[in-house]
Amino acid sequence: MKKKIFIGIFIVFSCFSLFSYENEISDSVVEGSVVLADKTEEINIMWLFLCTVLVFFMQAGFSMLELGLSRSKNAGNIIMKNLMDFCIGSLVFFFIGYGIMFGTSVFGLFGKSKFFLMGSDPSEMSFWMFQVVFAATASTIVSGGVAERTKFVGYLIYSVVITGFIYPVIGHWIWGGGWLSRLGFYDFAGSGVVHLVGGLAALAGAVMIGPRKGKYTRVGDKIVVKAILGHNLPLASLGVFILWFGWFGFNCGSTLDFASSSISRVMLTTTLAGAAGAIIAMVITWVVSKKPDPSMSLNGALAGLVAITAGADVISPVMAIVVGLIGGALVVGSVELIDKVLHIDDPVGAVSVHGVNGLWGVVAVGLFSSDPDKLGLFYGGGFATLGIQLLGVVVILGWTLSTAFLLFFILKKASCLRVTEKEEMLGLDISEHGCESYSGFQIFTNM
Amino acid sequence: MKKKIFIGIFIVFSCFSLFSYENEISDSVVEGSVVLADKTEEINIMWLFLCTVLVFFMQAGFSMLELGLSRSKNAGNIIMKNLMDFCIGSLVFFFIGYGIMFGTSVFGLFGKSKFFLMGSDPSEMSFWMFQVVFAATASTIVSGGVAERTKFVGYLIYSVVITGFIYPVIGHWIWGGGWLSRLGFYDFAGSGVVHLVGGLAALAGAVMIGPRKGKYTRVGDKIVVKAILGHNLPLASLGVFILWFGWFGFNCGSTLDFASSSISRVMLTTTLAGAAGAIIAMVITWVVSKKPDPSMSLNGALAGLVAITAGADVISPVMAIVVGLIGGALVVGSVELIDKVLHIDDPVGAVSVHGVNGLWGVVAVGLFSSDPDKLGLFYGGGFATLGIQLLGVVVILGWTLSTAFLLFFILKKASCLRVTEKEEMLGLDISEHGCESYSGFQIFTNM
Amino acid sequence: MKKKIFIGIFIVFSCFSLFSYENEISDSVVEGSVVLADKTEEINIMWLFLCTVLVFFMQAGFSMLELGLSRSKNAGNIIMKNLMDFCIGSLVFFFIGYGIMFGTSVFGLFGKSKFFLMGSDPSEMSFWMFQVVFAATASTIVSGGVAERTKFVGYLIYSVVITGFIYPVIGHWIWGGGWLSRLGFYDFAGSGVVHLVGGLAALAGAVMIGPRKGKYTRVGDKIVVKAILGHNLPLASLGVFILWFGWFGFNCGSTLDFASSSISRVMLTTTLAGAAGAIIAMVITWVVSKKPDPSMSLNGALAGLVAITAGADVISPVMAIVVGLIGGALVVGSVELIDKVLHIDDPVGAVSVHGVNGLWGVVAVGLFSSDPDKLGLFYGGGFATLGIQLLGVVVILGWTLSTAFLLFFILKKASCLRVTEKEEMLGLDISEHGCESYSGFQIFTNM
Amino acid sequence: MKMITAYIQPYKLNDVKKELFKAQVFKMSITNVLGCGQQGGYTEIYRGVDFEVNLLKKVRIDIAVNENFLDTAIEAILKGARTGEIGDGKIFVTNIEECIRIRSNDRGSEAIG
Amino acid sequence: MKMITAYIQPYKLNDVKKELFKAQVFKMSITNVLGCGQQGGYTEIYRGVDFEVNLLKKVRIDIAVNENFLDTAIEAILKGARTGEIGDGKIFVTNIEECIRIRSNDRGSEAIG
Amino acid sequence: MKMITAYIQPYKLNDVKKELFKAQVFKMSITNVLGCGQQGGYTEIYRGVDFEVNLLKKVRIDIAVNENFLDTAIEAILKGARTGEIGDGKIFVTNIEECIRIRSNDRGSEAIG
Ligand SMILES: Nc1ncnc2c1ncn2[C@@H]1O[C@H](COP(=O)(O)OP(=O)(O)O)[C@@H](O)[C@H]1O
Ligand SMILES: Nc1ncnc2c1ncn2[C@@H]1O[C@H](COP(=O)(O)OP(=O)(O)O)[C@@H](O)[C@H]1O
Ligand SMILES: Nc1ncnc2c1ncn2[C@@H]1O[C@H](COP(=O)(O)OP(=O)(O)O)[C@@H](O)[C@H]1O
Repeated sequence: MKKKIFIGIFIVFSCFSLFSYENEISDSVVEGSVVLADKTEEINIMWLFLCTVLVFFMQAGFSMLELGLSRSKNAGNIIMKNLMDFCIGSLVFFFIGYGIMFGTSVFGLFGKSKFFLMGSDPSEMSFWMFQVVFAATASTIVSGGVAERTKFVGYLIYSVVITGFIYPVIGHWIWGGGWLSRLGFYDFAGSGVVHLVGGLAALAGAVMIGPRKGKYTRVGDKIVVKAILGHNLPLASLGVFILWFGWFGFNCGSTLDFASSSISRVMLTTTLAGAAGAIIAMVITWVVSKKPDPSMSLNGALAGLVAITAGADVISPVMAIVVGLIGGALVVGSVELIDKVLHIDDPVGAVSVHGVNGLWGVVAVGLFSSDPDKLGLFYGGGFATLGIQLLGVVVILGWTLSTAFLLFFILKKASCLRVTEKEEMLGLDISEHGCESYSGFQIFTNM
Repeated sequence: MKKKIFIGIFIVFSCFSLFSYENEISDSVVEGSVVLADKTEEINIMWLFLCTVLVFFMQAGFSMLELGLSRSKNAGNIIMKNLMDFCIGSLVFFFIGYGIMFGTSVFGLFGKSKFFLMGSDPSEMSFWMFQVVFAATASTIVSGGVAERTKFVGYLIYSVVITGFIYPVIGHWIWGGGWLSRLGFYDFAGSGVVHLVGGLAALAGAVMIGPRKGKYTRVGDKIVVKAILGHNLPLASLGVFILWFGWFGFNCGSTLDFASSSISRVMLTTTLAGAAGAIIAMVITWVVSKKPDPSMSLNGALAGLVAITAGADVISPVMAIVVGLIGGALVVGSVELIDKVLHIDDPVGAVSVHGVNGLWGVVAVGLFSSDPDKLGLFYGGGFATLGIQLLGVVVILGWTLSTAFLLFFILKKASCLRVTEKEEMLGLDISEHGCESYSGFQIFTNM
Repeated sequence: MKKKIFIGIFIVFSCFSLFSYENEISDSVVEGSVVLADKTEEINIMWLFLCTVLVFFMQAGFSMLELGLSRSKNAGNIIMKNLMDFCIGSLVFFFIGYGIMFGTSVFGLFGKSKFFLMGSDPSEMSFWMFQVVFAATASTIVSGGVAERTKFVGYLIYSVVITGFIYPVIGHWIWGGGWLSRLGFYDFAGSGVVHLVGGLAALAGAVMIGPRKGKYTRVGDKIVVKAILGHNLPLASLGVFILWFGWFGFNCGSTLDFASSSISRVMLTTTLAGAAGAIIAMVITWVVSKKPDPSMSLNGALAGLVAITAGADVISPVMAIVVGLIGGALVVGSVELIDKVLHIDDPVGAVSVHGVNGLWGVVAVGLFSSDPDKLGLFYGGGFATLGIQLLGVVVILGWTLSTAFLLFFILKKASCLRVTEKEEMLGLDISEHGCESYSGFQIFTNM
Repeated sequence: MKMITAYIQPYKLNDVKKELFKAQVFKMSITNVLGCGQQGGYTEIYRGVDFEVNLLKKVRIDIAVNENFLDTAIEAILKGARTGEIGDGKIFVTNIEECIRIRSNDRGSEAIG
Repeated sequence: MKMITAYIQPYKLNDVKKELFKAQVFKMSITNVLGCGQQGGYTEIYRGVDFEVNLLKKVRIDIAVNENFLDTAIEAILKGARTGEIGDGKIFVTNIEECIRIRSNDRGSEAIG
Repeated sequence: MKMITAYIQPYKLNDVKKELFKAQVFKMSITNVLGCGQQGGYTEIYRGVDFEVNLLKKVRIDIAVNENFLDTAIEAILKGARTGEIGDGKIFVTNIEECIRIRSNDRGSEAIG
């Protein structure tokens, strides 16, 4: 019996040990995976860091593009606008913008916490960084549309308002857990939130400020449209390359997760859409005006990139080419429409590139999405996805146009919007900043 | 007996539970390591993402370099070529190039699957992205060699053929599992596959198109060589910095594996070789022409970078300096040879930088490799490694020169290759693209 | 009994198997965590790779900034200086600099091993890469301060000495385990080690070389200060964007560890300080000279970035704004002081941006650090941290000024320092390098 | 034959050209120059230091005309260039002794137009 | 002493210089100008909008010569610059009343060369 | 009324302007030109190939003056521009037949200053 008892105890003990061991094992496994989880967060911060710096660099891209497509006498002003909308924008976004966009939601309308990034952990801080460069992108898009005639102080005020209010509110609705996102509206990396908002604000600005002197002249009862050439195509092209480079961060980073299986796909669709946009813009200008136009081809590339941004992770590579092709065609058409028919003076094509194609990008999700959760029209999803995407477009249009027009209207009333004719002729560099951008160079300025 | 049976059952049970538990454990461990493996793949995609965007940015570098070293009247054309060879190239590589290069091999000669990236998983997509920027690099190298006189349409056709056929086939042989790689030919990051191919195609192009008007003039029975100065050295230097920046992605990314122990070494050898190349080019021009020449020093840096590319992971840091020094010397010598003796007009030195040094880089592996599997001549490997490297050079020369000459010959016959003398004098910006690149600037163009 | 024995054996066996299994399990777990640890190192190399390439790219930023803020006739010389200080610097740092800085310490004064990176593993190589781009940064800062009048050969000698001796020694004291670091001196990413050293060397250089011809002219007994305008503001602004882009690598990479919890915070403080610096510089010039000055605002951004660099990980975001604001104000004030009162000619403001703000950044740690280990004055740390920081400043001042003045003094005696008046008037491009940087452009050079 | 050399404000060039075309004067050569005149220049501040810009951008127009076109051309320039403000510029008239069309070797007044 | 002022096609400058050197004329001053002439310009399209380029790049050469060199110099210019196509340019000759070499204060016809 | 056209070394412009101001000559027009003269140019090497720079940067100053100012202005230019080295430049004087101030339509010698 003793033996039996012994055996019994032994067995029980061994089972216990087995049991306790099981705990130990699973503990250590848990520990193992805890270690893993830890690294995951750090790696993710690294991922966001990488994408953030790429998107940050887009500021340089926008700056070079706008510089290149406008006249030399305003180059210093363009530099200041592009530098300052980031600098001011990032402080404003730190103080209030981020809180409105990502704070605890009040009825899905706006956020009400996280101002000054109070109580943020590293992950949140890296998320803020990623968001602030997006906000700055939305803001800087406008710069090109109102270039060469806007009072500097007016531009600064504008940039406070867009990064502190206009952008964060719509951003909250779509990305911050607000009502639109709850309805299922999908905007992966910001064709709508960033580009359409920026493009519409540029439209409002361009309309309220009016065209540059000499752009449209009435001859008899016909309005003659004059081309005002950009002064530095090499810089403009550099800008586009920088933007494309940054766009990889913009789109791929929007997964917010280095472990997302979409990253490769997003790179691929982004590349193909941009390429297709540039090619088609070149082809159209080639056919229409007999010569392939560099500045329009550059815009075409950007158009393709903007267009794929909303659906970069849910549109197939081949369809991304289609989206890009349409985007490139849209930019050529709408630049002509806006300039020759509507007589709105948009020096760099910001409205066409970001506005028109931002809109197209949002709609394209509704047409081409192959994601089972939100199938597009052409993938058998009927009008469900498309409908909500269109609703989103309407909402963005309504919100942005109303607030932006109001803003620019007030600025106009306050005489903060436009420089005098004389200052415009002299160039904003001298009149607004007392500087010369190309000291020594002999530059012929007869406009 | 009941007890015994009970005990027996208990033991069996406990053993079973032990067993099943073992399975569970090992499962969870396997699971654990599955999770681990998963992350590895994701991290690797991130690594390729990082290197891909760096290499992508090299497009801007090539563009700025070529712009800077050519005349202002052709700047817009250069922009278009550099934009379009990437855009068209990436579509072509998506449609067919990648399939030929990395599809299932047919007798080690070319691939026959993966067209349109059919059935690719995320890893393959990110691999495609990394490959497409390489293909675009090979393609864009030619642009500089044929600058300032090539018809735009001819250049576009060329870029379709190189990214769709010439490059993928040789790429298949060396990197796609084709016959050359099976023989043991080694080209780590593409001194041969990318640079030598690009440089040779540039040579074929430059020869077939002929020199720019005014470059070589016959005076009596002597040919007088005239220097045609580049118009924007600052942009050229920016281009070189961008290229070097991207080169880190080019070379380090070629490990294809973030966990490769070679990455640090590759960074180191890349840096040292580039530095050595620039220094020696400066020294030589200083000694020979009494003044250190900036544009040649810039080329020297690139020469060093090209030269180390094939063996960046198998050549020791000190030997990397030697390889860079020889590369820098080669570029100075071959620029003079090609220009003054052979009278081939290569505006940016593409043949010397990429061709001559691509060749040198491939050979350098055979001389300096300290990798036990392929010891170089100076490391006791005898002629084994060197022989196969030389064979590779011959193969690349044969393939690329024959296909590229044929291509440019056909283009010439089809009158798609060269603009008219008048167009050339007027500048390609106006004649081919109807644009002005530096509107307003007073530029003196007497050539 | 047989059964009992059998059972006993069975139990023992099962226990053994359990035991052995335990070992197996824990082995595989250990293995698992070994795999994990491995990956950590690889990921860290990837992290350093990322930050290294960003910092490398700052070379382009410095180059563009200096180019933009000086005259066109010296552009080629500036390109050469910026290219060569990296190329020569990296070889020198490979040969001796790194060894002095990070080799085995001799009494905490200098290192004495690791020359030629003897016996380095991948981690060390990646660390070297990260360090060499820092060394190159310190070196290149001087270029701007002595621009437009320095003999090229003198500059080359200077750059050998700073990367091979001046920088590594002070670097050893602070970052290489030398005596200052042992006292607790803190300089996170190099406001002191890199920027203050560079700025002070620039000061020594500018003083020893003397002002550019025409900068200060004596009229009666008054010295009239003339502004010499930079020739390319767009490139200068591009330079600043590139620098800022690289600065993220500079500061965040200084954690040296991707898993550091500081990375996000460092990004945040870096951004806010830079933004604040730019804004305040703009505001001050706006108030003082009635117009917001672009070149000064660009300097302001850099000033903010330099100022936060020493304490980016220990200063709170809100205090980072304060540090940036003071930095921006300091740069405006000190540029005027140095130019108008001290009559030291520093074409790009290198002394103010890097010297003055480097100093301020080091001191700011003593004031604003909220790190429990080194609380700043305003955080209840009393004078402990501040004191040691001030000591560090004194040491850096003493070391750098004495060695740099000596160096430039010797260069002057050896007639290697300054070009002749005629060469200066002609421009260094033609006189030193026999090149034209903007061939064809009509440039008006009357100074 | 006379050479009319006018220095005008750059931004008036288009207006002047328009007026000249109206007056049937189609040929001219244009140079950009820096002018120092009554307008006096202005002072700006670069990096905290004043710099005086006393060379202002001007455009120089050279028009060779036959005597009978001289007044019309001058009138056209005056009409196009005048704003009434300081800095409007000057017109100088000098004598041309010979004029040759390179293409055809035409000489004298028939070569001018 | 006469001043020869020639407006030529930019790409003909080298040829003209060569001819002038052959004719022993070594001194000249060159300016780049924008010309409006019979050539008429061309229309290009920038971002979908026509823009008329009616100011074409030309090069202006000023050569001061003594009377005895006048014809040789003009011949040389004609030889170097003529293509026979519209846009070849014009040559104008005016009188110079005084010429001074700054370096030596030489005056008159000996200062010219 | 006379037109003084001086070609000088670019870096002498400030000195010349200073001397002219001292001599009460405040109005002038400045063009940058490329000059070919006794100075001869220099040879540089670009990417291993010689290139001859025989067009040197010069500055052209045009000053319209009344006869009584002619000598003072010339003296001032000589004083400001002379270094005694080859390349100092030349001064040419031509006759002006008419001068008109665009702003006010003043004509003749009162319009000049
Ligand atoms: N005497 C002169 N000689 C040469 N150029 C002159 C002379 N007077 C005026 N100019 C040119 O005409 C321009 C306008 O002259 P300014 O005196 O400012 O005009 P206004 O007389 O209408 O005020 C000057 O900038 C200069 O280029
Ligand atoms: N009457 C003129 N006054 C001033 N410049 C002229 C005149 N006629 C011609 N030119 C200059 O000569 C250039 C060539 O003139 P153009 O009429 O095109 O040549 P062609 O007579 O050979 O066709 C013009 O672009 C212009 O610069
Ligand atoms: N005969 C001339 N015709 C036109 N320009 C001339 C003439 N002679 C000299 N110049 C101008 O004057 C500049 C200086 O002439 P140069 O002969 O070098 O001076 P110097 O006689 O003092 O040596 C030349 O570069 C050119 O621009």
